[in-house]
Formats: sequence, C-alpha cells, structure tokens
Amino acid sequence: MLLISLMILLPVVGFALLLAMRSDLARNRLTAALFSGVPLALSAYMLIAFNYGNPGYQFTEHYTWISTSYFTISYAVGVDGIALPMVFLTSLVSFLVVIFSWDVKHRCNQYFGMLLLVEAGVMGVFTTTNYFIFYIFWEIVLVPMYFIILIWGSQRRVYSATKFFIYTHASSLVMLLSFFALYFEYHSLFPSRPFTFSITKISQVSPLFPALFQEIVFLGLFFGFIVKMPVFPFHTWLPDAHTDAPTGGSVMLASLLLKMGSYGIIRIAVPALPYGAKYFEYVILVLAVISILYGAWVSMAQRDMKRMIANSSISHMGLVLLAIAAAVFTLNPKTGYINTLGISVADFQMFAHGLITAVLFMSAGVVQHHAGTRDMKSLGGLARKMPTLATMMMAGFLASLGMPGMIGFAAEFSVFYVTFLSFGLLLIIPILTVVITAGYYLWSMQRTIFGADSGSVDFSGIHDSEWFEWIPMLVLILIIVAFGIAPWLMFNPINIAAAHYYSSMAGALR
Amino acid sequence: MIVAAGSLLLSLIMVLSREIVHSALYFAGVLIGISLLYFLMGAFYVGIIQILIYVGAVVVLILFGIMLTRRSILLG
Amino acid sequence: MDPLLQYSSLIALSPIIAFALISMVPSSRPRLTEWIAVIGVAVSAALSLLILAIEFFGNGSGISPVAYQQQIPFLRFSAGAAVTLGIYVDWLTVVMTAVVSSVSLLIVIYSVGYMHAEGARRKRYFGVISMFVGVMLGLIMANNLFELYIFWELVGLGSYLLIGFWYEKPSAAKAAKKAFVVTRFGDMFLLFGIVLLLSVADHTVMYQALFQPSSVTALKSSGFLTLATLAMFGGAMGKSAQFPLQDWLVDAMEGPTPVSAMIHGATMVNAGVYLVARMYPLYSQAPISALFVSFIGAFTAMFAATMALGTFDIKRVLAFSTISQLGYMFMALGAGAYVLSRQPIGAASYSLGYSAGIFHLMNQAIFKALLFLAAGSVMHSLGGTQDMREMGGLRSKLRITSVTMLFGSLSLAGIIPFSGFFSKDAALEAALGGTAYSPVFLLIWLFGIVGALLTAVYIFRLWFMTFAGKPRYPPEVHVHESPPVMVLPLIVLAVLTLVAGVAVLGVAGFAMAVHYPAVLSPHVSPYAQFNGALGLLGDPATYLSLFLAFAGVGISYSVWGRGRSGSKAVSGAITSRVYSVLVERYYFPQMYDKLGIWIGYGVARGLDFFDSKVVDGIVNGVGRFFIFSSENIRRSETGYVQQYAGAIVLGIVVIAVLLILLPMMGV
Amino acid sequence: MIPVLDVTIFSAALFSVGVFGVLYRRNAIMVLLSIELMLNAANINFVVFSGTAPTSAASADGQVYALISIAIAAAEIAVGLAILLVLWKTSDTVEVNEVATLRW
Amino acid sequence: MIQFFASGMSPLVVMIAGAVLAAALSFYVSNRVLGWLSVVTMLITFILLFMIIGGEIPNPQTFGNVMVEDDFAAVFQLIFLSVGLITVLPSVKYIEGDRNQGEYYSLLMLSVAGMMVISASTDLITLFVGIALTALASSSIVAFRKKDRIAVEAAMKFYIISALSAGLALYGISLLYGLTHTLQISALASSLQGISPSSPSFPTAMVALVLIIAGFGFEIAMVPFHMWAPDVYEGAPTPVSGLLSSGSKKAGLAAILKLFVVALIAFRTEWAPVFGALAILTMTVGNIAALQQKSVKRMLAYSSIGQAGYMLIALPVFAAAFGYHGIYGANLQVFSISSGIFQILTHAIASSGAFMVVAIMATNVSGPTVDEFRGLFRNNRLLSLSFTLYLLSLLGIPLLAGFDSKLLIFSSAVGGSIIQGYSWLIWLAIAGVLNSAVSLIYYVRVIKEMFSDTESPVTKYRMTGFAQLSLWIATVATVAIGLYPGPVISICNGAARALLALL
Repeated sequence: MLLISLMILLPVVGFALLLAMRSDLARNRLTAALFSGVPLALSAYMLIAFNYGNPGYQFTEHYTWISTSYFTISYAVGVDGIALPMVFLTSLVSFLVVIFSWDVKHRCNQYFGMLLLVEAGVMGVFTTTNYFIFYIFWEIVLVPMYFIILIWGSQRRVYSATKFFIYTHASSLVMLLSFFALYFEYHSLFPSRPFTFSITKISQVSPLFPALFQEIVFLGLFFGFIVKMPVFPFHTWLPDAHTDAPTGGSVMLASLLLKMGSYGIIRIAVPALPYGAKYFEYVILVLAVISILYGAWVSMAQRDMKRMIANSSISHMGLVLLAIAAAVFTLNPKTGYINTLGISVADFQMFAHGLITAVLFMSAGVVQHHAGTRDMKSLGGLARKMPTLATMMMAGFLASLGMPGMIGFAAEFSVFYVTFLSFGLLLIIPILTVVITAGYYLWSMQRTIFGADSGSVDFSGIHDSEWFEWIPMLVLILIIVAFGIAPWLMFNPINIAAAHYYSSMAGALR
Repeated sequence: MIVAAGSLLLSLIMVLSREIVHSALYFAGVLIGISLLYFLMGAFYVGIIQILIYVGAVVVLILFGIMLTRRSILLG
Repeated sequence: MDPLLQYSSLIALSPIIAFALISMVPSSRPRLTEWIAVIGVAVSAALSLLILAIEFFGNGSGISPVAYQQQIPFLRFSAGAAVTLGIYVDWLTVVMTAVVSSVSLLIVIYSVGYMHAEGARRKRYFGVISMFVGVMLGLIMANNLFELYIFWELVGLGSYLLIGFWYEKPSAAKAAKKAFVVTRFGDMFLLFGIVLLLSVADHTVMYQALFQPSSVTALKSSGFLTLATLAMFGGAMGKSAQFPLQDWLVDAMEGPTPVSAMIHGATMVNAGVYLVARMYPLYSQAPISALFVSFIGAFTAMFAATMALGTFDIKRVLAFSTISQLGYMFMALGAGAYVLSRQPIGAASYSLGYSAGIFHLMNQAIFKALLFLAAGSVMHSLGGTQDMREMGGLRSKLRITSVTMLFGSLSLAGIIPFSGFFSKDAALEAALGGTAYSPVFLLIWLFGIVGALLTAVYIFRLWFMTFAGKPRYPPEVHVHESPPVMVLPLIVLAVLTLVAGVAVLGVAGFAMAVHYPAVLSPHVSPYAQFNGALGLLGDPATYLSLFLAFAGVGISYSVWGRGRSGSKAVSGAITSRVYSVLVERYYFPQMYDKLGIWIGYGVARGLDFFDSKVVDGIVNGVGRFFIFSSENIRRSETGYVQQYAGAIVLGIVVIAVLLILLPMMGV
Repeated sequence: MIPVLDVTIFSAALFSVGVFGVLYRRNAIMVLLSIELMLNAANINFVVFSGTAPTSAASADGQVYALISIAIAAAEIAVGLAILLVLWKTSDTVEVNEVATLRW
Repeated sequence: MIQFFASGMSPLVVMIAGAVLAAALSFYVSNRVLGWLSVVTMLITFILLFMIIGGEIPNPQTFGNVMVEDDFAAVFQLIFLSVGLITVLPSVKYIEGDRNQGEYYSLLMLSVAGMMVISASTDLITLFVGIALTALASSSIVAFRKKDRIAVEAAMKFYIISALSAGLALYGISLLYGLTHTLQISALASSLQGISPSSPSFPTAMVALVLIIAGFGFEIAMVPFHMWAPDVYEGAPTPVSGLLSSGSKKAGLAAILKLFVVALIAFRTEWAPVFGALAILTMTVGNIAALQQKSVKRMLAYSSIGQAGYMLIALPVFAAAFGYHGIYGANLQVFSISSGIFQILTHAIASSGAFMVVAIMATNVSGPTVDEFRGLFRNNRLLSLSFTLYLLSLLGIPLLAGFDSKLLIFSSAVGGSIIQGYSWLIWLAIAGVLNSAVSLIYYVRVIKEMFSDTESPVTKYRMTGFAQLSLWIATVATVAIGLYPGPVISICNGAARALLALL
C-alpha cells in the first residue's frame, strides 16, 4: 500500500511543479488544488478503509534508507487511531487553505508551493513510525513556513519569521539529541539487538531505561515539543508568527504545526520515557494550567484580532497538555499501568482545536482582507456589511469557547473530566478558562462585528466575503458540528489505539 | 656549553636590538653558533649545510630584504 | 407506558427542525419563517399537552417514576464511563414541557405581530427563537446531567443571540455579552459539578443511575455531595439570575420584548429552578446546599423587589420581579430539601417545598409572560418608549391590555384567587416549615414576607403609573390597541392566571409534581401531596401574607394610584439617598463593570505587559545577548597580526593549564 | 660529548627567544628571523636526539629531518620575503601592526 | 604507462605535473587553455581516485613508510579535488583580467597537491612537508593580486601565522622524535604506549602534545588559533578563500586525525578533554562572531570556523570509544571517525559552493555585503537557490548533505556519552546543537535578503558555463548526498577503517 507515501509525496511533487511553473495565478492555484485535493481524497478513503477494530498501525510501509553497521534509518510510515484524526486534519486544512488562498496574487506559484511543502512535512510527522524520519519531516516544515511568513507576511514579518525559525529550530535540535540518546541507550541496553530508530520498538522497552536517563532525556524531548505547542513560558514566538504570517500561513501554523508538538509528546515523549514523564508530572501540570489561564487572559488584552486568536491557541493547547498531565499522573511505575484516557482526550482536543482555529484565522484573514485592518478597536458593525463573514466568525468563536453541539465542547469537557479523574478538585483552577475564554471572544465580537462603526475605517466600499473565503469556513464548521454531535466517531478509534499503543509499557515489565 | 650560551646570548641581543641590520648580523652569529654545536655533536653534514644554506643563503636573502624595505639603511 | 411517549423526543426536536428549516429559507421570504416557527412550536405544545393530558387523566395514577427513556452514544471514555444523549420523561418533564412549550407558543404567536416591522430580519428572529424553545425543551427532557449541560449552554447561546438581536445597538451587543458571560460564570460551576459527579458517581450522570438511593448514599459518604450540589447551584444562580449574578437579566431587556417574555416567562430563567428540582434527590441529602439555596433564594426575592421600586423602565421592573419570583422558587425548593435532609432516608415525607417551587414556576411562567407581553403591547402602542414617566392614563385607550395586565399584576402580588397567591403562599409556608429544623428559616421566611409586600407595591406602582392617572406621553403619539395576533395571547394568558391556581390545586391537589422526591422514600406514598387550598387557608401565616399583599396594593394606590405619578412623593423619594441606591441597583452594574475592567481587562493588560516585556523580553534578551557577545568577539579581531600570534601563545598556555587541571578535576 | 639535556635546554631557550621575538618585534623581517630561530631550535633537537637513537637508521633519520627542515625553512623565508616585498610596495611599510585594514 | 596509472601515487603525480605544466605553459598558451588544463588535470585525478576507492587500483599501497594511498587518503583527496574543481571553475572568470594566470593555476594545483600529501602521509615529517607546501602555495596565491593592498595584507598575516605555527609544530615533532626516535605514525602509536603519567618523560610528551595541537590547530582555524582566518578569507581572492576554507582546513583535519587518532592515541585521556573544550570554544566563537558580520565572505569565514568545531567532536568521541570494549566500542570508533570525515566532506562541498557564489557575485576582493544580496532571487534563480541550499546545508536542514553529517557527528557524541567516564561528551552535542541554533540567525539573514521583494541593488549576474557547472556540481552533490547518503557514508566508513588500520 502506497497510500501514505502518496499523501506525502504528492504535495512534494506539487511543490516542485509549482516552483518550476511561472507565476500564473489561474494555473498555479489549480495545480495546488489538485495536489492537495488528491491527498484529501486519499485521506477520506483512508477514513473509510481504516479498520476501526484494529488498534495497531495500518497502511504501513517500510523501506530502509540508510543502513550501516551502526546506523540504520528506515523510512517507515503507518497510521493508527491516534494518527488518523491528525492525518485527516492535515489533508483537509491544507486543501481548504489552498482554496482560501485562491486570490493570492503575489508570487503565487511559490506561495502555493510552500503551502504544499508544509502539508507534506506535517503529514510525514503524523504518519512516521521512525524517530529519524519524524525529525526530518519536523524540520522540513520549518523552511517553507519561514518563507511563508517572511515573504507574504505583514508588518513585522522579518522579525517574526526569524524568531519562529530560530526558536523552533533550537528546540527541535534539543529534541534530536534526545532521540539519539534513546537510540544509543536502546542498543547499550540490548546489545544483541540491532540499533533502531523505530518509535514502536523503543517504546516497547521504555520502562526498562534507567531512571536518571529517563529524567534527563525526557526533559530534552519535552522541551523540544512544548516549544512547538507552545507552552508557557516558551510561547512568545507564536503570537508574533501568527500575527505576521499571511492568513494561509497562520492557519497552517495554528491548525497543524502546533499539533506536531503535542503529537510528539503523546507519540514519543511519554511512551518512550514513561518514568521521566512521571517524574515531571507536576511540572507538566503546572505548565499546562499556567498556559491555559495565561493564554486566555493575555488574549483579552489584545487589540489585534489575530494576536488574540493566537494567544487563545496557547490556552487551548494548554488543555491538551493538561490532558496529557492527567494521563501521566495515572502512570504506575511498578506495573507500567497507565490510564490512557488522557492521551486520547489530548489527541481529540488537538483535532478539535485544529478544526476550530482554522476557522478563526480564516475569519480574521477575511476581516483583514476586506476591512484592511485587524485592529479590533477601529472595527465595528461588520455584521451589517458582511453577514456571511459574521455568521462564520461567530460560529468559529462559539466553537472555540466550547459551545455544545460543536466539537470544541466535547473535547473540552473530556479534558476536564480526565483532569478531575487525576487531580480532583484542582480542576477548579483550569476550569476558569471557560469564563475567560467566553469573555474575550464575546468582547471581541462585540467590538468587531456588532455595535456601530467606530468610524476609523471606511466601510463604504466594503463587501461580503468571496466564495473561496466562506466555503472553506463553512466546510470546517459543518465538520465541527458533525463531530460535535457525534464525537465518538473520532474519539473511539483514538481511545482504542491509545490504550493499545501504551499497553506495551506494562508488557515490558512483565 | 660556551658555544650554546653564546648563541643564546646572541639570539637575545638579536631579538632586542633596535637596528634590523644588526639583528640580521647577530642572527648570522646565532646560526654559526648552532652549526658549531652540530659539529660538536658530530653531525658534521648537518652543520655544513646549516652554514651553507642559512648563513650563506638565508642571511643574504634577509639582508637583501631589509635593503629593499627600508627608506634609508642604517638610519632607523 | 403510553405509546405516544415514543414520539416525545419530537417535543424538543420539532422547534429545532423548524430552526433548521428556517435557516434554509431565503431571507426574502420572512413570512414563511413565521409560519414555520409557529408550527414548530405548536407541534411541541400540542404534543406535550397531549402527553400531559393522557398521563393525567388516563392512567395517571399508575405512572412509574421514569416513564420513558432512550439514548444514543456521545462519548465513551472507557468500559465503565460514557456519556450519552437521550430523553427522559417523568412527571417533572411532562409538567415542565407543557408549561414551557405552551407559553412559548403564545409568545411566538405574539411575536408575529410584534416583530412585523423588522422585515427580512424576521428570518433570524424566528429561527433563533425556535432554536431557543427547542433547546430549552431539550434541557428539560435530557436524561442525564451532561446532556442537560449541552442544552443549558445552548440556551445561553440562544439568549445571547436574542438579546443581541439588535446587534447594531452597542448597548444590546453589550447586554448580550454580559448575559452570556455572567451566566457562563455560573455554568462553570455547573460544569465543575457535573465533572465531579461523573468522576465520583460511578462514571455516570444518568439520572436514573444517579438517583438510585444506593448511589446517592455513596455520594454522600464520599463527601462530594455537598460540593457537587453547591457547584451545580452555581449554574442555577447564573441562569436564574440569583444574587449576586442577577444583574445580567436586567440588562437583557435590550432584546425585543417577546424575547424578554420568553426568557423570563417560559424558558431560560426556569432552567436553574428546573435543575435544582431535577437534582432534588441530591439536594435533599445535602442540608448545607439546601440551606444555601433557600437562603440565596429568599434574599434575592426581597433584594430584587427593592430594586424594582427604584426603576421607571417598565420592562426593568418586570425583570426585577422575575428575579424576585425565582428567589421564591429557590426558597421553597431549598426549604423542602432541607427538611427532607433532616429526616431519615426512606422515611422522608415532606413535599411542600418541592411542590411549591414547581407550582410557582408554572404560575410565574404564565403571569410573567403575560406581564411582559402586555408591557410590550403598551410599548408597541406608544411607539417604543419604556419609561413609565411617559405613560399614564392608558386604561381607556388600551382596554384589553390594561385588564390583562391587571390580572397578571394581581397574580404576581399574590391576591386570592389568582394563581400567584397559591404558589407564593405555599412557598412561604414551606420556608416556615423549615423553622422546625433550623432557626435560619425564620430569617428566610421574613425575607419572603417582606418581599411579598414589596412585590405588591412595585407591581401596582407599575400598573398605576402606566394605566392610571393622566397621560404623560407626548400628545402627538397616536395610541392604539395592538393587533389581534398580539392581543389573543394576552387574553389566553390572563385567563390562565385566573384559573391555573384554582384548577391545579382544586383538581389535582398538585399531585403530579410531588411525585418526584419519592425516589428517595419508597415507603411513602408517591402522592404525599400538600393539602391544597384548604391547607393553605387553614394557616394563619397565609392571612399575614395576604394582608401584606393587600397592604402593598394599598400603598401603591395611595402614592401612585391617584394620578400623581410625577408627584412630590416620587420626586422627594428620588432625591433621597436610599432611592438613588435603588436606582443604581445597589451599584451592582458599576461593580460588575469595575470587576470586568479591573480583574478581566486590567489583569489581562498586566499579563500582556508581562508577556511582551518579561517573557518575550527574556527571549529577545537572549538574542541581544548573542549580538552583544558577537560584537565583543568581533572586536577582538583587531587586525594586528601580532595579537593573533599572541593569542596562539596564550592558547598554548591555556591548553597546558587545562592539561594540568583536568586530571585534577578528575575528568 | 655534549650532554643531551643541556642541549635540549638550550634549544628550548632558543625556541622561547624565538617566540618572544615573534611577539615582541614589530618589524615583519624581525618576526621572520624569530621564526627562523624557532625552527632552528627544532633542528637542534632533531640532531641531538639522533645521537641517542638506538639504531643507526633511526639516528640517520634525525639528521635527515633536520636537513629537510632546513630546506623548508629556506623555502619559507624566500616566500616570506617575497610577500614582504609586495607588502612594501603596496603599503609602504613592513611594520606588521601598520597594516591592519582587515579586521572585525 | 599502465603501471604508472595503476600506482597509488598517480593522482599526486598527475596533480604536480599539471601544476608544473601550467606554470611552464603560461607564456605560450591563452588563459582559457590554462583553465582547461587545470580542469582536465583535476578530472584525470578524479578518475584515478575513483579507481582507487573502487579497488581498480590496488589499495592500500605504501610508499617507503612515509606515505600510504589507502581509502582514507583517497577520500580526502577526493574532497580536496572536488573543492579544487569547484574553485577552479569560477576562477576562470574571476581572474579574467589578471596577469600571471599560469602561476595562479599552478599554485592552486600545488596547494591541492600539498593537501593530498598530507592526507596520504604516514610520517610526521611528510605531514609537515605537506602542510608547508600547502601553506606556502596558499599564501602566495592569496597575494596573487599583488597590487591589491588588502590581498597582500591578508597574505602577510597568513604567512606569519603559518610560519609561526610551523615552528611550533616542528618543535613539537622534534620532541616526539626525541622520545621515540621515530616519526612513523604507527610506530609512534606503539612506542608512546609506554609513557604513562608517572613516567619521567611524560611532561616532555605533554609539551610536544600542546605544541602539536597549537601548530596544527592553526590550519583548521581552531579557536584560539583561528584569528588569522577571517582576515585572510576576507582579503584573499574569493576562490582562494573557498580553497582555504574547504580545502586546506580539511587537510589540517586530516593531519589532526592522523596525528591524534593514530600517532598520539596513547595520550587520548589527555587530549580528549582538551579537544572537547576546544571544539566547544571553536564552534561557539565562530558562530557567535559570525552574527554581526556585514561582509558575507567574512561571515562565511566565521561560519567555517564554527563548522570546524563540529568536526572536532569526532576526536574526543573516538577517544571514548577507543577504550571501550565490545561491539559497541568498535562500532563507535568507526562511527566517530567516519562521521567526522563525512562532516568534513559535506562542509567542503557546501562551503566551497558558498564561496563560489560570493566569488561570482563580486569580483572585488573584500566581497559583497549582506545587503547586496537583497532581491537576488529575482535576478538570478540559480545563484540564489543554490546559495540557499548551501547555507541550509551548512545550517543542517534535513534532506541536505549538511544535515546528515551534522546528525551523525552529534549522534556519535551522544553515543559516546553513554560510556563510563565520558558522560561529558553530551555537552559537546548540546553545545553543537545550541550553536546550530545560533548559526541559524546569520544564515537566515542572507537567505532573507535574497528572497525579499525589493529590487536588487546590483544588476543581473551573468555567469559563464564554467561557473554554472561549478554551482551545479556543488548543488547536486549537496542534495544527492542529503537524499541518499548511504554510499557516501560507507565510503567514509572505509576511510575510517583504513585510518584505524594504521594503528
């Protein structure tokens, strides 16, 4: 089965083609749509063909890439229940972003090419089962994203792009070192077995790693991942990058790139170093809680709409980390037992946030595009001029603040549930976010789409969003609502897979 | 021993001397001292080559160089 | 089981389907949306009344506690823990759906006339209002707490959309936001309580499982029961606008008047009361929570009534009145629960508080909807003003409106034989009943009784200022009675205020709602009803409150009733400090604004500053540090080759030192 | 026979003088001369150690190394002087610290 | 004839012959022909080297205890030749208007020949001769534009420092000779085993060690022996800078590998921490100093210093692995050396490519500033894209050659840190990683300028076919090795094994 490889390769081919093409909007965007549309179709097929009863990896592929006596790297990909929502999210959001960017005229061939390359990288991160390939894709994502911010960004794009690049690159290098540590430790623990970068093989023996090793290496991995998520206090690249990126870039960044960090934690950091995670459980918890409240609270102070949404992402990704902390808390060092519910919930919240935040950034992009500013203080009364946009934006905001009937609520509730299971009454602190989030979203709606014109923006020539702007949003909202009404459709496979994926820990100790 | 001490002294004077041409001459002295040392150690061939090449060629070369790179010889 | 119950989910679904249909209608055809909305709500009303009638008159006495229940999956956390969606029909559900859907129907019909001028925007109005009714009914029919929370939030969403219907008015947008945020503050506690229950109560929040005596006992012994019930009451306080979260409901008057009627009469605010009633098996085992509920309710009842005295906005008076009446309901429910909690499990037999609370809810729904619709009719005829100082003397112009409103006022004031009398006195009696167990209830009862007096005063102040005396509105306003589509609901509701109390009490002894706590006491007859009108009338306290009600009306009449609305009494009072406190609503709005600005925005600004200066400052500082060191290292390249040579020699020395030191350091 | 230790001490001293000269003198030619001193010190070592070699082949090696080094030194000085001459022509100086355009 | 070409010495001989021929013919043939001559010479050598690596020409072949042509030598010679080729091709255009082009090509080839000697030598004096040959040829060629003050200044600095280093190194070598009476590296390795920290000759050995480190540290621009490098790289004709950065520095590394991995292995516990500290220092100073450079050439010079720091990581890791028994230790020995060589190789390609871009950009000596790269992408795609690829490769972005090698070298450090007593090796990896992050700042600065929208201040660059070819060679090598490093890694393994075979 070449399914996954195709999903990774097609965007790369598209990228190469687009770079080779001339800058011709009509043809470029069709090419981009094609090369991101086919992966979407493939992932839709995957949703159908996926065996939901099988908790393990499916559609696996395995090729040896580099092989020497001491260094073996294999290209290995596969999808299980944990990766499935992420894969779907990636192909969906990428395609919708291409559609949304239908009218980007400036250096359009490169723009679409970069978008496709980001898609390929993210897809690779979510599907690979090899540490090394994981890192490669992880890094590949940085370069096109950097260019997207740099070339098509707004005012402070140079600063933001550079900051993004340096910050995340530094963290990923630390992560890489930790991978190496795992690689060698595995071999020195089992000299009879060959060196391996296989995520699954290392996870299968992880509880046997010595305690100090786990603690140190976990710290490295954790740092690498939480910078990407991002988590307080390593989050400051995010508002800048999101704010200055073009809309398509912001969407990719928020919907997909942030998920790479949390995905890394649940796929790698915790299973590979369970006691390291256990050792730092309170660190994880505290960082998560701070991120949740801090991100939300800082959002409230923002005037720039995108900046507000970016900060809210910090808050929502904090919920992901909170769920992870809840799972780690249940880990029993003696038996290797872990209640993986937190892991599943984290994955689910990632999926939810990926869908929702795309709508948010798209709506901010439309506002920017049509009204010419994102400054909420100078906006106002947009709903009368742009009813479609206002509807979409409101739906997105409501989804983000956890309105039932939309996927955000199911995810948020699950997070609170697992938090209570692990931490009990401590839940009262993170749950405050429910109010703060509602506060800043509603306030920003009051300032932008409701009320009267502020008078500082000329609304005379303004018109409602274009078809290529609202259709992607509508599609996302429909999916948000669909999974909001029946979240079990996505949650059950995640849950089964997470339990299976982590079961090896107990097995190793037996 | 004396030769060695003498050479060392000469080398010091050479390094410290303010006039370059003098230095070059002291340098020649040092080299000759060293070649003497070679003779004393029984390495005659090396000693001869030392005199031939160093004292014969290198010092001349250096003097030549000094001459070419000075505005006025012997006037500092 | 009645076969009709299988279709009971339609009660909630039909307005939601109507909403979906309306959203597909092109906005150029608003008329169609009216029809769809009316039909959608009418279907629920018809169905729920039918079920009520069948259950009541048909095989009423044989009905089991859980008449009907079904579910579909939502989230499955593990083998033992899952949340589902489903419907749950018992007596409480039947009563509540009947009240909510029928009153809503009348309001929707009224809206057809009231909103006529809105043009194409009616599509949005009728769409949202259908949704609103639908989710409220869903809330009532939910079969577990989680599902209740879903609808609970959707009700909040509906109120947000409706209050902010005229979103281009900044005050409306602000009021909508306030309504949502303040109720969400309460909802947060509710969510917390639900999560708590879900986690400790065997991973289920299904009513059926939760209310098993065994599980309630287990909860109680786990120590979480009080916390969970208190947390849930937090949600109820938000939704039902109890002190200190009452203020949003007053601002919510920014919405169209039928919306106010809907929120106050039929739907939203009742949700909190419903929640406490639904969770009665839990509250009746948690004395602290019960006492708290009762106390907050009683205090709010009196507190809101005082504020109602201080406003000239006709709708705001009614809003305060709603808050106050909801307080009575909580007072009754809490008192009943407290008494039950003091009796041994299995032998508890005190249902007065519970019955009174639900009964009052029903009556309030009716007369409050009536009052609001009548007020809307007044505003409609006057061209939109809400200030009572610009009314007066309308009795002759608006005959039907004034009479129906009088009915509503009498009911609210608790004048026999209007429905409000029975339920309010029952509530006060329930509070008095609590004194046997705790002296606090004496205070609670006192609050209630003072509130009753004030209620009569402020509602007749409203009535007199509006309809009596001389006209104060500008003469050019052409006053006319509202169209039939608006008047008809008024008449229906007015009749209901007159008959509901007598009918229910007389015919059924209000047996149906009493059923519920019987879950806790299987040995007691499920029909341990309170003794109906006779019981009430046999109690001296009743006469006290009745006297106070009449006294209140009298005071009103003496001050405002003789056409002296702009008189000295008022102007004198207005200057007094006490009065200004009332006008400013005890400075609650300012306090909330301050709170919002200081805690919300102020801290946010502080954190933002911290974020950009400190956290990001460190990040940038690291960068600057590198640039700084780069500059220094760069400057070490002086261009002097001898310095380079020196560096080499220095390097040699350093390496030598390293070679000596490193073994010493044990590397 | 001259004691080996003494000679090595002498060569070390000579080497140090050379290093000192490199650092101390500003004139490029003097720097060159000092470097030559260092090379010579190494040569002395080669020669003196060749005397203590266990085999005659190893002993011969030492002297051969010395010769090679003399050759290299000669070549070096030639190239060095050539560069200095060019420097003189372009910059009008052979003071090493007067040519410091390239920096930072 | 066939016998000659079957000899392991043939590449060296061909190179020297080419150099002599170029100098001799310079009066008779046109400059263009001279360019072709050097290219052809290098190509022939290339083919010969491939035959050696492929085993067509028997290897290893030893030459009288002073040289050996084995896989190690061949791989390094291949690197030098690639660099030479990449350097020579744009040179044709670069020195178009200069006189004495014959000498230029001749010196260039001689310099490469010197490097080849270094990589093949098994005797310290041969090594020294090779270094002297390289240094002398390079310093002359730095002063190739003898009217150019800056170039001459650079030559002077280069010359003085190289001569000083030669003095230091030679003195150290002479001390070693005194201790063992041999300069044959394998013999040294065994006879130095007897010197333990308690033996009386140990201090002498340490002095020799320090002097040798200093003397050879100059060649690879190891901090604190690096200070000449930026000035010289900036002042030299740009192709020569490329040669220095990518060629002679690598030759220095080859020398260091031979010296420390083979000859001085007995003192590994002494030099391992020293090299560890120097590696960290080198990469940190190089990368941080590069941050604030305006001249791209100077920036590349510092970057190349920083990169040398990464390469040095191989040494302490090898030291750790050498004492470690079992399959793990044996593997790690080869791994560390091999990844060091691999890093040398990838850096040589990317760095020479980058210098050639700079050479193409400007024919003036001090080179373009970062600002002058603004908008380059609009003017010249090949130039800007290939430059981006080189920089990203230097930075270590996946699927480019530099990434693979950086990865191997860092991973070898992590692998070594597991060994008892060498846990500090992890700091090398961490420092390397942090430095990578820091280096991103200045690499990205140039990339950012190239892709900015503003109009380029400089007109379009017209490139000769040769120059384009040079860029293509470097680009293809960077990408191909990045995508499929397997074969190259196994060649490096062969080289590492050949080096270890000398022990």
